[in-house]
Amino acid sequence: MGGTIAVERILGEGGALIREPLLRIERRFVVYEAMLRQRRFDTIMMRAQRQGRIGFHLGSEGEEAAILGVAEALADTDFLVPCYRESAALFHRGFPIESFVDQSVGNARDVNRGRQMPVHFSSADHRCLSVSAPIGTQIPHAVGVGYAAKMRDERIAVAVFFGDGATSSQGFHEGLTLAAALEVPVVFFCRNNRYAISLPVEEQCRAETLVDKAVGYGIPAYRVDGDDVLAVHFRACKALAEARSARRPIFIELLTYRRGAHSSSDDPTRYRSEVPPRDPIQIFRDHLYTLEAFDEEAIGRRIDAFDRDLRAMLRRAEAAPKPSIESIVEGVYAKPTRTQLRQLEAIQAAREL
Amino acid sequence: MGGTIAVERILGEGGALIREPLLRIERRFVVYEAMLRQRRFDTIMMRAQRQGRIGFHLGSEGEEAAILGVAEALADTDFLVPCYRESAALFHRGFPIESFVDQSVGNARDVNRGRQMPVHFSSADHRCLSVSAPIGTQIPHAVGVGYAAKMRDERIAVAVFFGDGATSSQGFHEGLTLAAALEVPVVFFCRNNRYAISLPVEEQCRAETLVDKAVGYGIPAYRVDGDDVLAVHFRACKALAEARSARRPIFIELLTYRRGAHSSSDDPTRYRSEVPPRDPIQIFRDHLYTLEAFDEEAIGRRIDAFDRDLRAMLRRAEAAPKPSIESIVEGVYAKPTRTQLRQLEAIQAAREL
Amino acid sequence: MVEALRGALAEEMERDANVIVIGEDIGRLGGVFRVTDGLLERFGRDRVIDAPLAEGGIVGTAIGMAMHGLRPVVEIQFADFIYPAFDQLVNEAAKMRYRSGAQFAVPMVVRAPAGGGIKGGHYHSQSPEAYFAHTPGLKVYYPASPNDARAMLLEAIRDPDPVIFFEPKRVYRAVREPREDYEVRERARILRPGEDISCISYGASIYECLEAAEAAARRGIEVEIIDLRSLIPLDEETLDRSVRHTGRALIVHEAPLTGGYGGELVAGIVERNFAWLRARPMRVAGIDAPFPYALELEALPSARRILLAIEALMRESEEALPQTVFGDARDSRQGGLAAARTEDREPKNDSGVKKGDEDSVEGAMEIK
Amino acid sequence: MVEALRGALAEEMERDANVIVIGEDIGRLGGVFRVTDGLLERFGRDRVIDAPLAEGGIVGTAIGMAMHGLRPVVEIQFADFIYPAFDQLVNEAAKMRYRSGAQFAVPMVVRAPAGGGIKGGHYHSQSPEAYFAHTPGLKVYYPASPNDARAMLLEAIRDPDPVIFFEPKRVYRAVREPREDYEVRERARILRPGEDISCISYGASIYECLEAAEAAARRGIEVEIIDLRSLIPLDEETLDRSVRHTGRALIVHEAPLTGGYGGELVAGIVERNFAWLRARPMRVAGIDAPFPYALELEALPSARRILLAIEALMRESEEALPQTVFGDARDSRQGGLAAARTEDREPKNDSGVKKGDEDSVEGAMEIK
Ligand SMILES: Cc1ncc(C[n+]2csc(CCOP(=O)(O)OP(=O)(O)O)c2C)c(N)n1
Ligand SMILES: Cc1ncc(C[n+]2csc(CCOP(=O)(O)OP(=O)(O)O)c2C)c(N)n1
Ligand SMILES: [Mg+2]
Ligand SMILES: [Mg+2]
Repeated sequence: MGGTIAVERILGEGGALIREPLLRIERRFVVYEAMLRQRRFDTIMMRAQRQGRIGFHLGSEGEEAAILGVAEALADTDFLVPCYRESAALFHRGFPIESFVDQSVGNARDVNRGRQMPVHFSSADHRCLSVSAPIGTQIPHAVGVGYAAKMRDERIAVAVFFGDGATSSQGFHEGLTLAAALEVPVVFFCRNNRYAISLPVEEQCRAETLVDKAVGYGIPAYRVDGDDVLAVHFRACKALAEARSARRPIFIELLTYRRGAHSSSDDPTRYRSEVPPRDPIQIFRDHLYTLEAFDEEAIGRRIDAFDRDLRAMLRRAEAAPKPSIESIVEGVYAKPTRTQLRQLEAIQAAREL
Repeated sequence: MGGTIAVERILGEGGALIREPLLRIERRFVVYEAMLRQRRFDTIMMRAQRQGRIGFHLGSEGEEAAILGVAEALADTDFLVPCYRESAALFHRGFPIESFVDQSVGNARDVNRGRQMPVHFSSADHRCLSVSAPIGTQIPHAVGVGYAAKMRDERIAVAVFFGDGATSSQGFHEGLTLAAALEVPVVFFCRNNRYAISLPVEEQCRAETLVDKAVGYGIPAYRVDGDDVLAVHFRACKALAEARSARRPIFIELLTYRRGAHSSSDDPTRYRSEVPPRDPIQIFRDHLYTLEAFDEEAIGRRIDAFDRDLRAMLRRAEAAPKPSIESIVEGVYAKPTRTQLRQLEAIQAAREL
Repeated sequence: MVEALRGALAEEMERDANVIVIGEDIGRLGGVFRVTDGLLERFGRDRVIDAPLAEGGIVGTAIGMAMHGLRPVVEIQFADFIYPAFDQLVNEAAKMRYRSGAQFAVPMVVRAPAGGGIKGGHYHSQSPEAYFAHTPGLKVYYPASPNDARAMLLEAIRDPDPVIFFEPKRVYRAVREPREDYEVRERARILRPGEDISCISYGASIYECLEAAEAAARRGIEVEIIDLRSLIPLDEETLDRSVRHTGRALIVHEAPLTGGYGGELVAGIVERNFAWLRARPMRVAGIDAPFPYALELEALPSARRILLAIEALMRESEEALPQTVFGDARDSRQGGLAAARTEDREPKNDSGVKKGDEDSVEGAMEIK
Repeated sequence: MVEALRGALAEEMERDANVIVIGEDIGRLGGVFRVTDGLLERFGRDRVIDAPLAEGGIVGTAIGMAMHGLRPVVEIQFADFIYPAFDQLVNEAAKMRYRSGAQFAVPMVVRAPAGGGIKGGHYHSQSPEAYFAHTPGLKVYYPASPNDARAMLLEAIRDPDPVIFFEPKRVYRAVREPREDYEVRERARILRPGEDISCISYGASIYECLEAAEAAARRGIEVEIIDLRSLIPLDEETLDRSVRHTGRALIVHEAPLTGGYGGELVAGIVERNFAWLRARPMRVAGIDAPFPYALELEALPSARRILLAIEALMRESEEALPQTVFGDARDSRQGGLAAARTEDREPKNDSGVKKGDEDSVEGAMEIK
C-alpha cells in the first residue's frame, strides 16, 4: 500500500545533499530569493488586510518550497492550474506583483476588473487558469486543458495544485478518474499542509498517506518532502517531463505544513497548538550557506527594496479608480442581455440619487 | 497494491470445496432455489416488458450469486441499501414478490403508490432503503444509516450495493470518505459485473482492481469471486459480523458478469460480443450435485409453480386500480401545499372534460 | 429530431476539428437515444469520448477543454443526471468569463434530453431548465422541432458562451419534418398566429399547446403560439408584441409550477406590458411534485389542461375579473382596456405578427 | 443572530438526543461564523461532527441519518458551496417521502449562510434560494431577525420534511434584539404596516426595504413591509391581503433577477390579485451576474434602488401606465381601478393588516 512509498528528500542535515539535485546553483539563489520575497509579500499583505487596506489575504507561509519548487520546474508553455495558495508560482512565471495587488484592491486596473475577491488571480498570458474558491473544481479543468493540449499535439504538461482537504472533494475524484481514462499530461500536486482550515488531515482521510489515493485511479504516485525545495523541484521536473512525453497523469504528494492562519479570516489558535516543523526557508538556507556564491546580504537588500516597492504598489492600487459601473454587467456573456442593461440603468439612476 | 489481493473462492472444479463454507447444507438448497427463482422472475418480467405489460425491467442474470450470497448473510436487523439490481436480496428478506409486481405495474397497491418506475422498490418493513436511479447516491445514505445505528447503540450492519461504474460517481467517493471518517458499520458491496451499460470496467478505471480504490480511504478490502455463492456468503458473513462488532467499514469487490442487457431498454449486441463466463447457477449446481440431499426435481416443481404464481400476480396487478389522482400531490410534503391542491383541482377538472 | 441532432453534430465536427463530443455510452453504443450513433466510427476515439460515470468530471473536463481551444459538446444521458455537474456549471462555467475579466471563456455545449411523456418516472423525465435560467453566464436553449434543433445546436456550438441545450426527448422520434436550413439566433418563433391569447411555451409542451389551440379554434378562440426556443437570452420583443396584440398571456411548461421559468415569464410580461393586459396571465405547468410514473400524463400540462386555461382566460377577461367582488371594477377596467387596445388591435399588419412568413411553420410538423 | 442560532441548536440538542450537527470546521473551530461554538465541548464528538470537505457526502450522510431516526442539522460553510450537494438535495432528500410512499422521510435541516454585503465576491455572497424553491419536496426558510432565526430553526429541526435554512450572514452580527419566544409556523410577517405599497422581501434585504420605507414615508408614501420568512411553503394569505389593500406590489431580493424567486412571487400575486392591482408589480433584485467584489453594494438591491422603485410605482399608478402610448387607456384604467378599490381601502380594520399587533416589530430591531 501507499504507506510504504518512501518520502523523497535531497536536503540533509546541515544543508548537505543526499542526492544530486536538478536545480543549478545559480537558480538555487533565484528560487531562494523568490521564497523570501513571497514570505515578505504575505507578511505585508496580511498586515494591509489587518489595516483594512485590502479585504482579504491568503498566504503561503511554510509552503514556499512546495510551490516554488514546482514553479521552477515548469516550462513557460506548461499550464499552471492553481488552487488559491500558489501566487508565488504565478509570480515566478513573470506575472507582475503589482497586478496581484491591483486584484487584491479590486481596482479598475485589475485584469479581473475587480470582480473577484483578493487572491483569486488569473492570467491567460502566463498560462495560469482562474482561481475560484470552491475546492477541487479546478482539478477536472486541468484534465480538460491537458486533453486539449494532447489533441492539439502540444508537448506540454499541466500542473494542477490542490490541498489535502481537496482530496475529499468531488473535483478530486472525478478529475483523477477522468485523467486516468483520458490519459492526459497532467501532474497533480497535492500540497498536504496537514490542515483543511481546522481539520487535521488524519480526520479527513484514514488512509496512511494521500498517495494511497492515487492507487485507486491507477495513477503513478510519489511522496516528496514539500519543505525540501530541491526534492520538490527534482520530482516535479521528472514528472512534468514524463507527462509531456508519455502523456499520462502523475500524482505527487508534497508533505508540508501551513505555518500561518488559513487566511486573514482565520484564527488557528482556536484549533491547534503544536510546534510547527522547521521552516523550509531555513532548511534551504542551511544548504545555501554551504555554497560559496551565496550572497545573503545582496538578497536581503533586494528584499528590502521589494518591501518598499510593494508598499508603493499598494498605495498606487488604492489610488487607482474603482472599476467602472458598466463592468458590473459586462462579460457575463459575450454580449450583455437586455435585463442586464436595464439593471445597469437602474444602478446608475440610484447612484445619481 | 490492490492488484495483489487474491480473489477468494470456495467452489472448485467439479463442485468440490476449496475451503469450508459458512453456509449450512440445508440453506445451500434454499439459496440455490432463490437463485433459480430470480432467474425465472427476470425472464418472465423481461418478457412482460416486451409484451408491453410493464414499462421497464432490469434483471440480475448472472449476478444472482453475488446478490444472494450477501442477502443470505444479512441479519434481519441489518439494513439493505440497494442499487437497483438487488431485488433478489429484498425477496430473500421476505418482501412479497407480488408487491414488486404491483410496483412494476404502478398500481394503487404499490407501496410506492405508483410513483416510481419499475424496479425502484423500497421497504421500510424489510429495512431496505428506497432505490433511486441516480448512480451512487445511496452510498452516503448507507453511511448515515450506519452512523444512526451506531449512535443508537444498535449492533447492526448496513450492506450497500453498487456497480463497478458507480465507483466513478460522487456518491462513491464521498460515501467512502465519510464512512472512514465517521467509522460506521457499513459493508460496501461493489458488484463488478464488468460493464456500466456499454463501458467496460477497464475504461472506467485504470487501476488494476476496484479494491485498489478502498486503499485510498483506509478501508480494508476483499476481492471475492462473485459467481461463487459460497465465497460471497463466507466473506459477507465475516465482514458483516466485523462491522457489527468493531463498527467500521469494509469494502468487498464481487467479481461477476452481467449476462443480460443492462435493462429492458438496452441492446448489448451494439457494444460487446465476448463469450460470457460460466453461469453462477451452473457453478453452484455442480456443487449441489455432490450433496446427497439435493432434490433438484422438487426444486424444479416449485419453480414451475412460482412461474404460474408470478403470471397470476401480473394479471392481478394489471387488474388492480391505478393510483388515485390525489396520490399525485400527496406525500411530497407531510402536508400538501396550496399550490398542489390547486393543481390537483385543475387536473381533476381536465379529467372531467 | 434525433437525426437532425446527429446531422448537426457530424456537420460541425467535420467543419471544425476542435469540436469533440463526450458523455456516457455515446461511443460504441451511440448514446442511449442514438444521437451520437456513428460518430465514433467517423471521428475516432479522440473526438468521441466514452466517459466514466461522472457528470461533474465530464463537465469539468469539458470546461478545461473549452478553455484551451476545443469546442466540447457534452451529452448528459438524461437531464435528471445533470445535478452532479451542477457545481461545475453554476460556479465554474457560468462565471469563468466574468471572473477572469474575459481572459478565459467556456464555449461548451451541454446537451441533455429532458421532459416527460416516456414513462420515465422521477429520474428520466425532469425539466430542470429553471435552475440554469437563474444562473447568469449560462444560456439555455430548448428546441422543439427537428429543424430548430439542428440550427440551434450548430449555433450553440459556435457560441462563445456555455449553452445548456435541452432536448425534448418525447419529440426525438415522434416528430419529423423535411430538412430546412435557417438561422434561429435566439429568437422566439410564432408557430401559429392568433388574435386572442398569446400562449408561450417551449419544448415538447409546444405540441400540447398546438393541440389545445386547434380545439380552441373550433370554439372560436384564436390562440397565438410562441415557441421560445431560447430561454436565455429571451426574445422579449416577440413576446411583448404578441401580448400587446392579444392582451392575454398563457405560459405552459412541463417543469413544476413553483419557481419555474413560467414565473419569470409572467413577471417580465406583466412588468413590460401591464397596460395591455386584459386578464391575469396564467400558467399551466407540471405539478409541484417529483415526476410521477403511473400518472405521468396527469402530471404533464396536457392539451386539456391548456384548453381549460384558454377558456378560463377568455371567460375571465370578458366576463369577470378573477376573485373580485366589485362589479364596477370589472366593468370600468375592461372598458378602459378595451378602449385602450382598439388602436393596437386594429391595424394587424403593424402587430409584428406576420402571418405565413418564414417563421410560421403551422402544419409543417407532424407528430408521429 | 449568531447567538440566537447557537442558542436554538443547543436547546434542541439538549431536548432531543437525536439532534446532531455536522459540517466543515463546526467542531473545534466552532464554525467560521461561530454558530456552533461551544457545542463540541457540550455535546461531544458523536453529535458535533467535523466532517471532511465533501458537501455531497455530508448531506448524503445526513439523509441516511434522518432515515434512521436522527435529526441532523447540516452546516454548509457558505451557501455558495451547497452545489456539490445539489444532487443529494434535489434528487434524493426532496423526493424520498414521495417516492417511497411515505415509508421514509428526511427530517433534516441544511443551514447555509447566504447573501452578500461582506465583501465576499463570487463565492461568499450567493443567494441560491430559487434553486431550492423550485424543488418540490424541499422547504425553504430565510429568517431575517435573530428571534425569527431562533424560532424558525427550532421549527425546522422538528419538521418532518427537509428544510433548507438560509441565514443572512450580513445580519449575523449586525442585528441584535432582546430574546423573545414565539411561533413562526411558516407565516410571513408584516414588519411595517403601510397603505400604499406592499413591499415583499426576505433575508438581509428586509433592512434595505425598511430604510427605503423610512425615506418614502418622509415623502408621504407609506410602504408596508412583509418579511416572507418562509419561502416554501408560502404564506399567500398575508401577501394577498396586503396587496389587495395597497394595490401595488414590490418584490425585493438579493439573488439575480432572472429566474429568481421574485418572478414566482410576482406571477402568483398577479394570478391571485389581478383585479386589485393599480400598477404593474416591480422587482428590485441582484444583478444578473456573478456576485461582484469591488462593486458589491451596487450589485445589491440597495435602499436607494428600492426607493426609486417605490417612487416609480407610485408615479406609474397615479400618473401613467408604463410604456403605454394611449392616453385614454391610462385614464380610464386608473379611474376604474381607483373606483374599484375604494371599498377595499376604506375599512382599514378589515384589511387584515393589524397595526401594532404582535407580528409587527417596527423599530424593535436595530442594525449595528
Ligand atoms: C466546496 C467548498 N467547500 C468549503 C469551502 C470552504 N473552505 C475554503 S478552504 C477550505 C479548506 C481547504 O483545505 P485544503 O484543501 O487542505 O487546502 P489548504 O487551504 O490547506 O491549502 C475550506 C473548507 C470551499 N472553499 N469550497
Ligand atoms: C448520475 C447518473 N448518471 C447516469 C446514469 C445512467 N445510468 C444508469 S445505470 C448506468 C451504469 C451503471 O453501471 P454500474 O454502476 O456498473 O451498475 P450495473 O448497471 O452494471 O449494475 C448509467 C450510466 C444514472 N442512472 N445516474
Ligand atoms: Mg490543507
Ligand atoms: Mg456494472
